[in-house]
Amino acid sequence: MTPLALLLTLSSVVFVLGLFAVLVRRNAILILVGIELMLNAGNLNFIAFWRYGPPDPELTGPIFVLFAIAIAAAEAAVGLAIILMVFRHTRSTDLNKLDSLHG
Amino acid sequence: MMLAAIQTDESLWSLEWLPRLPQRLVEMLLHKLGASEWFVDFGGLLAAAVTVVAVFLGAFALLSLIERKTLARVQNRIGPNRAGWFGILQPVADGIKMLTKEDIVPARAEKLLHLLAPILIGLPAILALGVIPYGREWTPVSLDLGLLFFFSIGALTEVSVFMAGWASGSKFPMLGAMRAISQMVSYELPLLLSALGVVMVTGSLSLPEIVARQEGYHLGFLPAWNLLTPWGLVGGLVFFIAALAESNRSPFDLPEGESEIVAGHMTEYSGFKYALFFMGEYLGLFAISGLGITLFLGGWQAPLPGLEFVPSWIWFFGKLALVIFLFLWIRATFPRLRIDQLMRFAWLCLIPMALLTLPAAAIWHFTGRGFLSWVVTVPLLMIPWGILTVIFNKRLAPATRTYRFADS
Amino acid sequence: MLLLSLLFSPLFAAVLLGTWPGLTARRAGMLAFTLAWIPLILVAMIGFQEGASWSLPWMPDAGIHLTFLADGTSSLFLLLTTLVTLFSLAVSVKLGIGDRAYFALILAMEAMLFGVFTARHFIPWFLCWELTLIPAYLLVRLWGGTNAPRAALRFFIVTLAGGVSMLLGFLALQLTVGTMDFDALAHLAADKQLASELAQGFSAHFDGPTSLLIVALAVFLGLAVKIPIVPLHAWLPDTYAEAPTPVTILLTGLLSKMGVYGLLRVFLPIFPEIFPVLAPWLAALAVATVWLGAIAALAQTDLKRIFAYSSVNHLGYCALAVAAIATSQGDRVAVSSAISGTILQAFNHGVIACALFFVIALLESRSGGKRGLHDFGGLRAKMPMFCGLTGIALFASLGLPGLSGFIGEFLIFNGVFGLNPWSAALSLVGLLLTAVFLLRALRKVFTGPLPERFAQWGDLSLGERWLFAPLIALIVIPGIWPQVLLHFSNSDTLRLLELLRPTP
Amino acid sequence: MIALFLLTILVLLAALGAVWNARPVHAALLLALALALHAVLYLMIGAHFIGLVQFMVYVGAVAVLIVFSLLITRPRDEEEEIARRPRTLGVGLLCTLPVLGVLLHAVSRFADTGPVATDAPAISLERLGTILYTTHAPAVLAVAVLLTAVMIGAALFAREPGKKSSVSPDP
Amino acid sequence: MVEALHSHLPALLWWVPLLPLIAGGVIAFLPNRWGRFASKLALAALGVSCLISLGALACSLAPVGGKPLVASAVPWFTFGDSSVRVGLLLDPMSAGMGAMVTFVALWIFLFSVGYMDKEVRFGRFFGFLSLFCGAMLMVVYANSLLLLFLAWELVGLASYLLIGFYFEKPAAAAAAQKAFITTRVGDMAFFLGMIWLYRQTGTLLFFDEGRGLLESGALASLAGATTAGGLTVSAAASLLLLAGAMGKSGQVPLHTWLPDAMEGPTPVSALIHAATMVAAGVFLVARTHPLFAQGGETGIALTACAWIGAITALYAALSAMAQSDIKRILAYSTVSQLGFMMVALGTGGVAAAMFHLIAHAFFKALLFLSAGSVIHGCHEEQDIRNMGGLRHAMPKTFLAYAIGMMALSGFPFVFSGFWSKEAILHSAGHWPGGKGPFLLAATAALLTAFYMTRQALLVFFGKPRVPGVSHPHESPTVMIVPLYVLAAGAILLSLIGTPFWPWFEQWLHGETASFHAGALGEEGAIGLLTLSLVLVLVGVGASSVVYRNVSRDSRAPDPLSEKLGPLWRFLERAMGFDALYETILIGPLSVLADAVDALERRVLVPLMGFGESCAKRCGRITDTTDEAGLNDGFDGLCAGLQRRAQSASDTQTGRPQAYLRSIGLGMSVLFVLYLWLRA
Repeated sequence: MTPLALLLTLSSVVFVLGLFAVLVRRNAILILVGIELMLNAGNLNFIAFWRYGPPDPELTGPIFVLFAIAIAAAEAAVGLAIILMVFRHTRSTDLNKLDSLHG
Repeated sequence: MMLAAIQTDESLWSLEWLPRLPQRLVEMLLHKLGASEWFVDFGGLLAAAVTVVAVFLGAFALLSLIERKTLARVQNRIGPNRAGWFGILQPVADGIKMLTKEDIVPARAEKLLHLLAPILIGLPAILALGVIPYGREWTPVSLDLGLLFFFSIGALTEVSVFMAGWASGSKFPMLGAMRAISQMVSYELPLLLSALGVVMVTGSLSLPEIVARQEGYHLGFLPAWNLLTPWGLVGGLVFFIAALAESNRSPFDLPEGESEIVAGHMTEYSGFKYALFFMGEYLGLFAISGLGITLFLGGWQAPLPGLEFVPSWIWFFGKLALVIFLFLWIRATFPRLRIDQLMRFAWLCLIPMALLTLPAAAIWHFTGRGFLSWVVTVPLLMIPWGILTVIFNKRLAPATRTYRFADS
Repeated sequence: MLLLSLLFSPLFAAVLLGTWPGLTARRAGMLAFTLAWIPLILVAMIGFQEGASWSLPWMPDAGIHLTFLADGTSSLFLLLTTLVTLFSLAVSVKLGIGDRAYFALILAMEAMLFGVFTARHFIPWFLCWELTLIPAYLLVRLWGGTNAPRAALRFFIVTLAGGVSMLLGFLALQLTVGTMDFDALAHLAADKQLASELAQGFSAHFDGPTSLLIVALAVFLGLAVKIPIVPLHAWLPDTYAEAPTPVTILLTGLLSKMGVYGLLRVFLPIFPEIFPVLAPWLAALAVATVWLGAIAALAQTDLKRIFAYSSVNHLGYCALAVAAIATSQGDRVAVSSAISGTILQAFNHGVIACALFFVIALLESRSGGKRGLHDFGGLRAKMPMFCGLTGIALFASLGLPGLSGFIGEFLIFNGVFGLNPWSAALSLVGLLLTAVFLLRALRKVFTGPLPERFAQWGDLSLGERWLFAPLIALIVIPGIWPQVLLHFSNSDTLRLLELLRPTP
Repeated sequence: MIALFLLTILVLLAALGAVWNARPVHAALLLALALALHAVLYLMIGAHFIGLVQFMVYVGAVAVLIVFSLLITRPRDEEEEIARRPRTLGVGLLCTLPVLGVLLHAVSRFADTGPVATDAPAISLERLGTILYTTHAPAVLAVAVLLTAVMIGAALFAREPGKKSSVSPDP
Repeated sequence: MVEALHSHLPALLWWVPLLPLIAGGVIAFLPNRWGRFASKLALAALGVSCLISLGALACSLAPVGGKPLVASAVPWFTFGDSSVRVGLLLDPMSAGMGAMVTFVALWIFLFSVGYMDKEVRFGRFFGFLSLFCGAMLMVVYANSLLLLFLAWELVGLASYLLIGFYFEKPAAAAAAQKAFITTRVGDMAFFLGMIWLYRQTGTLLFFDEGRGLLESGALASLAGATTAGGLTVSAAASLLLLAGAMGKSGQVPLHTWLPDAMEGPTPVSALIHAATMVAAGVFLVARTHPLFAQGGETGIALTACAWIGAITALYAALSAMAQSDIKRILAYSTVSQLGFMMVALGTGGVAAAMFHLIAHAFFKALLFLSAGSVIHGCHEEQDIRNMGGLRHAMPKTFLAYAIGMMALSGFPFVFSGFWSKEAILHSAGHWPGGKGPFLLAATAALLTAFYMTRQALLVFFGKPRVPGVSHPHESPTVMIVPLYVLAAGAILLSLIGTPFWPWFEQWLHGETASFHAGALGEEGAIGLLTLSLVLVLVGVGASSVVYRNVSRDSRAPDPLSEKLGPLWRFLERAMGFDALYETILIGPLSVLADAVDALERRVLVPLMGFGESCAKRCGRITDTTDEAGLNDGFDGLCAGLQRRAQSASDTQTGRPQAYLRSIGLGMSVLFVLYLWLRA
């Protein structure tokens, strides 16, 4: 069980947990939690491969992670702003209530 | 290997090594005991940590007394003088009072979080203290990402404040926590930006490196501290004000403003946990002012050329005392700011000035740090600062208060 | 080309009326009135041009062409149509009845009537015949009195039933003889081939004469309903009474003339062989119509129903004359006098009926809708001019010599006498009864003490006089100088004589 | 290697807690813990800078933001109870397990090929800075623009419609 | 001057009838304010036509020998290829008649100017009068039966308008209508006769260079043809024409309208119901006498004429005795005199009839006008029982009335009435068809004298019975002058009609006037003269005996009524003819009318409604089948489809998580597939 395999399994499990959270949770904010987890799982992969994968002088992995972190932060901010606006409008963050776009 | 390091230091007399003494002793001891290499390092680090905590706990106790004494003196009254000679034992009395008080936990509070919150308040402050270079010889943990470490640890305080506010269950702590968090978040930005200027000039994130860069003297008597450069002055002021807000002190002590929301997020705490909160706050104060000193006041550098002989950490602690006194002084004189004035001041005045220091520092650096650079950077900073003050004098002047009585 | 424009000018006017944006009732009326002058001018041109024809291939392979021909008598009837429509429009505008749809319908009906009076082929004739029904039905129903819907519906169904039977008759002709063109049929009938061909067609069921009789009866039924002849006239009084007065003017003035025209120009030339058999029955029915019309009128108290029955009475004479034409043995004078008598009587009755119903319209408009015989009295004191003009119209309807009514009657009776003196005598008594109920009406309305509620009634206004003047002229002039009308009908009477070539 | 193993266990537990916990605030805090542990993992592996940045950004900002929004919307706990009903659980698992199967299959086929436990190449700051600002300069600028846009956008979204954030103390 | 006139005569003759007609037409349009002008216009028009007719009379005086002086024919209208021509005829009869009509009408116009001056519709009255005169002249001068019929009806119309002049009074309006209807009954017969003649002979002109109706050719053909009833056409046609005459001249069955016609103003009664219109019937028979005579002396036509005349004469005389209204007495006397004329025509004496007609015109007009001035004087009082002793109050009127009364009742020798009546009795006496008419005529003559004396006594002699009547005043001169002119006419006419110098008779027959000194010598002439003298004297004596003490007050019953009792009331109601007509004619007619109307409403309309109802029923049937079968089936189909579609669309719940789950599933399936395929 090489550390790389360990890390990769960890990241897959975390990713799946995040996906599970997104699919199951009713509260929009907790869905964001799921998303954050999935993103972190992604970053973990990068770092794992950078660390245990073929040596990479250009540090593309870490740089990519940096960018991912920045964008994740931006995404969280915008997501929450939207959720708050929706909350102000419908007084609830329960995702099932926001189903007006239906067939 | 560590003893060798001690012996290389030529002047035992310079007491440079004094702060490192416990660490070295423990290492020697473990070494003697034949502990494995890393265990020895571990032990040494542990010792260093213990020394730092001890030093600053003492300072904390002292500071609580001094603060009350100075506030009293400013307000032309004596202050605590009952406990011991000139009130010197007042901290001990407070401590005993805190310990003996019954520790009440509200029924609706989250038991676990309620306990965890005070601990997490103190933790980041102590970790932060571990990184600051106190003397030429001694920085408990010297990291090449020291500054980054300091700020990321600082981020933990907001989570802990939230925990404290939310865990106590009732509305007032929650409101207090929300105010504190919004204040800290909005003041963290200018804090980082002003520090960035220094990082850009010194080219490294490690704190001892920054202090080292501030060695030497201009024109014979002016120490090469960052504060004495145009951008440094502005950056320093911004850092100093942001530091005040970051540690919830004086003009910015809105969260636990006694007259409004009782004790902010600490209302539901009593006894030892309450003391922990105070300790966390003061240690935070020490940490942030220590950082300020290392960044702008040249850390342990002597102010004048002739004074190198004095052990470096004395200079550090002197400057620290000076800064703390400044804090106390401000606390005694400035009235409390309202939340919207506070937020507005941060976003519309500090952040722009902080952003300005970056180009100014760049220009200053690339124009050879000489007289020419002064001539260019000073107007670059002064003009916007003038404009902002003009705008703010109009804006910030509090509008005449119109009293609305209930029956109208 | 002239005839084409004549046929379509009212239709175009109706469409224009329908689509003209933002047209109030009154302005619609004025517009309709001005537009109605165009057909009058066209008819005058046709009249002087002596005959205009126009045909349109409708189903060339089936040999059906929509042929229209305006000759002497038809131009007379066209003139009558334009005048009566113009007059009816003027009265509607004067009384403020109807809106843009009302005027459009009247103009549409006028166009259809032109079609009926000029069609020389069964298809266009029948089309226009049925299409006049629709506007008439709508006009009576929508703008009529209280139980107008029921009366209009009955009018519609009865006339339609007649139309259907006529259609069947002509279809039988089409199947056996192969054509529905009036002139062609007339020529066939003239040289006696019609009966034989019909016999071949229906050889399976009936022999020659009976098949001809059946076909003739079918066609006659359609026309009889329109004239109307006694048993089929029950729809007339209700419809005329319920319809608004200007529409009644149209109905009496024009629609009833369609029946007479049909008999004269369609039925007679096509079925000369069978007609002698049919004529006595027709004569008997005609006399019955005359008598019933007169007597029933006596029992009425509503002015409109009185004049409705008088129309039945007058048209009974026409029917009588037509019956006379067929059977007067070889007497050219009697036949020609009967023919011209019918045409004249039809034309004159159209004009007189117009005047009479205009009188009722005026009485109605002044008394706010009342038209009972007992509602009025002693009006002559307040309205001498109105009384004088009504008197002229009534006496013309009475058949007073010197006015247009007499000439038609003189010619008709001259022709009828040949048929058999007794029917002439009886119908003369009918004439006497007409005189009785008309004078009764005149006396009840105009003489006697003046009730105070009419105290403030003024005589005819200028507008009403200008409306009455042309009518009175059309009543007096033909009375004094009948040649004005006969000039048109003579040429056609001669042609009909050749066709009939009364059996030697 | 053992520390690594321990840390993965901790991270899994924290993530599981964040996903499955019925009380939203606890979930958020557990998320913060999970992210912190991630940061520690990065530090252990040797990516100090990224670890610290991760710690500062996620724990300092995102976690606080999430907690803050939870504070504002104060969702009732029982909604999450419903979410944890077996039926939704079954559905959720049904959808995610195959994905997990696929990922693990991919990992298993690939993992054993790579080199084992080489020492950690140090990330020197200068190296990172030069790469960042030379080859990836446009990307950095783009992210800068993105972040400012997000900041302004979020401020606009969160602003009460119609009310200007006036300084005057009127209510 | 006569030759000059002679050449223009045919054209000029047209103006005689047309002028009054035109005047009438113009006046109709004039507003009432122009009353005075209208009367002057009417008078002028009539004056001119009177001059022309006198001129025509002068021309016709020269004997032409049976052939009409002028017989013009103008084409009127053509129907088919045959045309109808009308024209005017001038022969002694029409000339005489025309002159009389215009002369008498002129003076009556003058009289009515005074009589009607208070009337508000003064102009209108003269319009109708001139319309009447024009029509009457057309009848007199007509050469075509059709034109005559046309004028005949116009005369009827004019009488209708004039009788109904005071239209406020319902009685006047009813009388006008009754007059028109009854005359129209006669007119219908006339019309039928005309048509028959026209069909038989093909022409309507009287004299048309040999082809005319009254010329031998046509007459022969008429006499030749026989109708179904065995009658010759000429007899049948003449009977019909006689019926027309009876209607217009008020003979027995159709006479009821004449007494009621008194509702009109007095000048109207004078002109129309004394002199002219009623005479038109007699004139018609006289004009078409050759047609009547086709059947020989005792032909059916002439016998009928005689007998009807005699019966009417007697009946009217009897009724006149019991009347109390001054004008109704004169009306019945007119009817009886017309009866006399019919008797004359029937018994062959056209000349006697014409002479009596002209004479009667003069003295009857005189009587009516004097009665008018009496009424005028007594402020519209018409009942003779309320009058009395007026001879002192109105001497001039009394004198004129006395002349008229004596002429009418046939005082000997001086008055034309005596000679004309004697001539009639003479011709009746010599009538081969039997003595019946002669006897009836004689008694009628007797009664005439009786009731005229009665009237004179009651009106003029004795003391005024009703004291309260405001003192009667004499009429103005404009009314008195015409009276005297007519009186002079009544007297002078006797000159031309005596047997000694029968100028009139010869003139009529176109012979030259010659003096018959030996007229008295003819058989029975003397006996006849004495008989008529005796009749007159007996009548006058009896009447003066019965009404000797005239001074009793008006409420007392009439002396004669005491003697006759119920007979008197029977006579007073003119033998109940009105009640008779009411029961046998008008009653059943209205019953029949209601029956027919009921038939119509109850039977025919529902019958026609039958078609309508069955149309509605089958409409309802098709509607239900259509609704149930087609529509519901189709709707069901659509609803099913819609339900399925709805369920399909439900999957799109709008919840993002649901979508994500499906994506997840889809992705995993794809991966598995991909892997399975790669392996």
